Amino acid sequence: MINKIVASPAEAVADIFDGAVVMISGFGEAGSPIELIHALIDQGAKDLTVISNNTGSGHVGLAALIAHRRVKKMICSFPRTANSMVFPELYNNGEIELEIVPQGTLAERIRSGGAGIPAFYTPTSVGTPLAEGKESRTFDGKTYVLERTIRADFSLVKCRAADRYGNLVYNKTARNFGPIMCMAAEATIVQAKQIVDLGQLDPEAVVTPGIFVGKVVEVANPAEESKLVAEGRRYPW
Amino acid sequence: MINKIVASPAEAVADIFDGAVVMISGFGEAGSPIELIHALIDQGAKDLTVISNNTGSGHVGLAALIAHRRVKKMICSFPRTANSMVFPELYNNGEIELEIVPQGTLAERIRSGGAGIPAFYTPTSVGTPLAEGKESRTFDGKTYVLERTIRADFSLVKCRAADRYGNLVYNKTARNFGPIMCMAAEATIVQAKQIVDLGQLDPEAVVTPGIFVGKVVEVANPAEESKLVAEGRRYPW
Amino acid sequence: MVSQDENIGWSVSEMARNVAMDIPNGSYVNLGIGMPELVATHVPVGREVIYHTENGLLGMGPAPAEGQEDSELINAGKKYVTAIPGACYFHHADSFTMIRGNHIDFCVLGAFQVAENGDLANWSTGAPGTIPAVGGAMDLVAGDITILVISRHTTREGEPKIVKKCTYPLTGKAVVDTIYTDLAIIEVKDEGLFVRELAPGVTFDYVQERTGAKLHQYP
Amino acid sequence: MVSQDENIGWSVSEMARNVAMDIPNGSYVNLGIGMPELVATHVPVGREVIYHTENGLLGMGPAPAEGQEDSELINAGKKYVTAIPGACYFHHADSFTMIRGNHIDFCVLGAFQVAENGDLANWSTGAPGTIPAVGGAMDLVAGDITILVISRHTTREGEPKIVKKCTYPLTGKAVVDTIYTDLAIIEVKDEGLFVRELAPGVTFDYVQERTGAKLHQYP
Repeated sequence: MINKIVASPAEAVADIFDGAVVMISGFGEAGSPIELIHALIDQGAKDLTVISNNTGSGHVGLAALIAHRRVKKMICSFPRTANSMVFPELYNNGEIELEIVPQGTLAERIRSGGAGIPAFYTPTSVGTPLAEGKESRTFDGKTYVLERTIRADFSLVKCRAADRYGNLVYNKTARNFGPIMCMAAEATIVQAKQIVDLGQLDPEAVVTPGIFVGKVVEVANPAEESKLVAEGRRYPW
Repeated sequence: MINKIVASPAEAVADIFDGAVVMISGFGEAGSPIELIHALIDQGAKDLTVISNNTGSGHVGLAALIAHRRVKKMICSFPRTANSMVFPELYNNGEIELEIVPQGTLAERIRSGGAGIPAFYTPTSVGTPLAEGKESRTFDGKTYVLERTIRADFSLVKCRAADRYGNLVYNKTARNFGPIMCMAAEATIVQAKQIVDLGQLDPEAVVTPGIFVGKVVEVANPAEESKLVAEGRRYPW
Repeated sequence: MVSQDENIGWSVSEMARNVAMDIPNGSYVNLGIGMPELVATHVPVGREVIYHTENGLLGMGPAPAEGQEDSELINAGKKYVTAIPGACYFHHADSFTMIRGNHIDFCVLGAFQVAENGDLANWSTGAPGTIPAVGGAMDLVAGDITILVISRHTTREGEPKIVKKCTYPLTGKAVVDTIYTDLAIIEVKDEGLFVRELAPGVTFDYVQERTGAKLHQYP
Repeated sequence: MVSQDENIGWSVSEMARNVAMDIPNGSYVNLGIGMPELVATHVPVGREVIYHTENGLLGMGPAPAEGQEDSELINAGKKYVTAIPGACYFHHADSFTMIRGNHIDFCVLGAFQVAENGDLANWSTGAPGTIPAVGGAMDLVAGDITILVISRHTTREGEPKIVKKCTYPLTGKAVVDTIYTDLAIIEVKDEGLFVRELAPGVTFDYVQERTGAKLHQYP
């Protein structure tokens, strides 16, 4: 029998090793797998390279992981937001590396990583500082830059519902990077608000086929990052 | 108001011009927009380049379009099936051109056409006759070939249900090339088994967002190609 | 630097209306964060425009009523939004396919600087000590989407934002189509910048004095 | 050409069972058209294996009961199939992502020829007058999916199908992992072809005589 369901976030993230490359879903707090990130803080893996659109806010979730000096390098499109203070401080102190990638290029690099495409050409960033040092090429009179794929050892993803095969559906704009990050990691670890019986998900509406998923843990009442930040909470509490 | 719904297949295909590049959805008969193809035969456009996984069967649908000498060139992965006689005959007589493309490369070239990606590298076909003459390159010790995108002037696609914005859902394995062909054409023309009111399609389960669709026509009872072939039918009847 | 009378020119709301009037029925539109968001409230009755937000929603509606906020239904500026009937959700790679693949018709953006050839700088001042953060800015201008810039004509300090050559790091080269400021509507053509419309009471020379590049008048 | 006793070796059903025994619980498997399809019926009780068909279905079930056929629910061979609970549908680009991106664990294919270095020819005989038709064959072997070939050991004419170098056009270079024939199970290693198992009553020399490349025995 195939059963990808595990009992706890701690069990789900147990295999993440020092130096691992980890993708973390979410656009701001929407879709950020906060309980998996907290379990990863407890677990202790360090020297991580984290690929995520932002760098978290306050002192919970991804920001807390960074605050605990577990992240060697961030690859993201937008490292600062209204309530992000941890990353800016470490970055300005030279304590964390940053690779800044245009958001659509980041998405496409991740998707190509899952699709067995090692490199592709894109018009994004041509003529800007972010294209410096990149190979460029003209097709049909227009210039494009060559972008390499990104893959990860692990992806941490949040979704609305999952079954034991690892089929996933998401909730509204919390879908964002989840489906492509599931595709691009050696091992994808998912927290689902609900685990349902096989056959309960409409086969026409599954967003992430189970083949892209390794482990699923149910987190029925995930914390809301913005509320924790508003309350001034810090992880671990 | 936005209303992409048109009254008839004839109206839907009215703009297709001589020499146009036309993508046609379907894997065998599943997903083949047979009423749109028949309307295109009636409409008369010729010298078409058709991109479709197969070449049709019997003397209906895509095979009938080819039989009427409207297709100058086929781009496909598998031009012969059990009941395809039209294409083989024309091909062997030198009356139609053929570009043969591995199925996954065909899908990715179409998808990249819709995504603004002009070219990508893929491992498929390396070391085979289909890679001859193609640029190749090594990334991380593995060899890949460079593949260019494909775009079309028109896509003809079949789906299960649509709304007036052009949002689409499909039926089972008839989905196949439909969603990516919708993305890769200047004008996408869709036949839907059912047109539903706005808001009737679950926003989490829409497969093709309406932005990729130009015109929709309801064909409530589409013909089944295999039945027509079994009956020996020929279009036009 | 030439000072600008605060009582002269269009209000922000009028600037947004000017942009909205140029967006035809049936358009797919991506609105940048800040001033561009105001455009949505000025679309004339009878026109149906569909808003795309790059974090995965086509058919974005207005802000929710108080108490109806959903932390998993936000826009690219991470503000709470709603979804209209006929909306749909998708993942980030599909979302940027709509952008890079030129399926979006119009993108309305703010600007630090626009150059006379249409170069846009709107993501970084390049000041030392700032953390680079590009988001989707470069993707939005990379395709052939019509790029509408909405911006005050000058900076708070009175420096021109429309310039001969951008001094800030570029977002994209030769990408801007039309600029909507408080003083004028200016089109970027191969031949240079052309003033299409002047705000009431504003003269061509008044605008030219506050612009760092040569302006042209239509014959 | 060495004739082969028709009563010697494994039956097709036994060949399919040999393949099935090598596919562990939880595997994602793509089965080629023809003989490979038989593998599904030989998976041991207690193992759950999920079948992928490249035309957009993960969780393919057996053929439908008569009268239950659905022309929009077919496999890559365009035969009617069913979908199991927990199945899902997707489009062709996503489907080949599963293949090219190495998410599928095993692919079971037929062959015209397999070379001693693992080269596979299974899409075209290259004969003049034939129409080239590749389908998904080259995609299936392009990634690092484990490729299992199931094939009679020799052609109907008694020619070896396992050869030093393929004479037919290649599907992929150095891609085959294991070959399951009616006579033997043969593994493709960097050092050459190694016989892992012989059919009952078949000797190593008997297999070697009917093979166009050198076979090795495990020590």
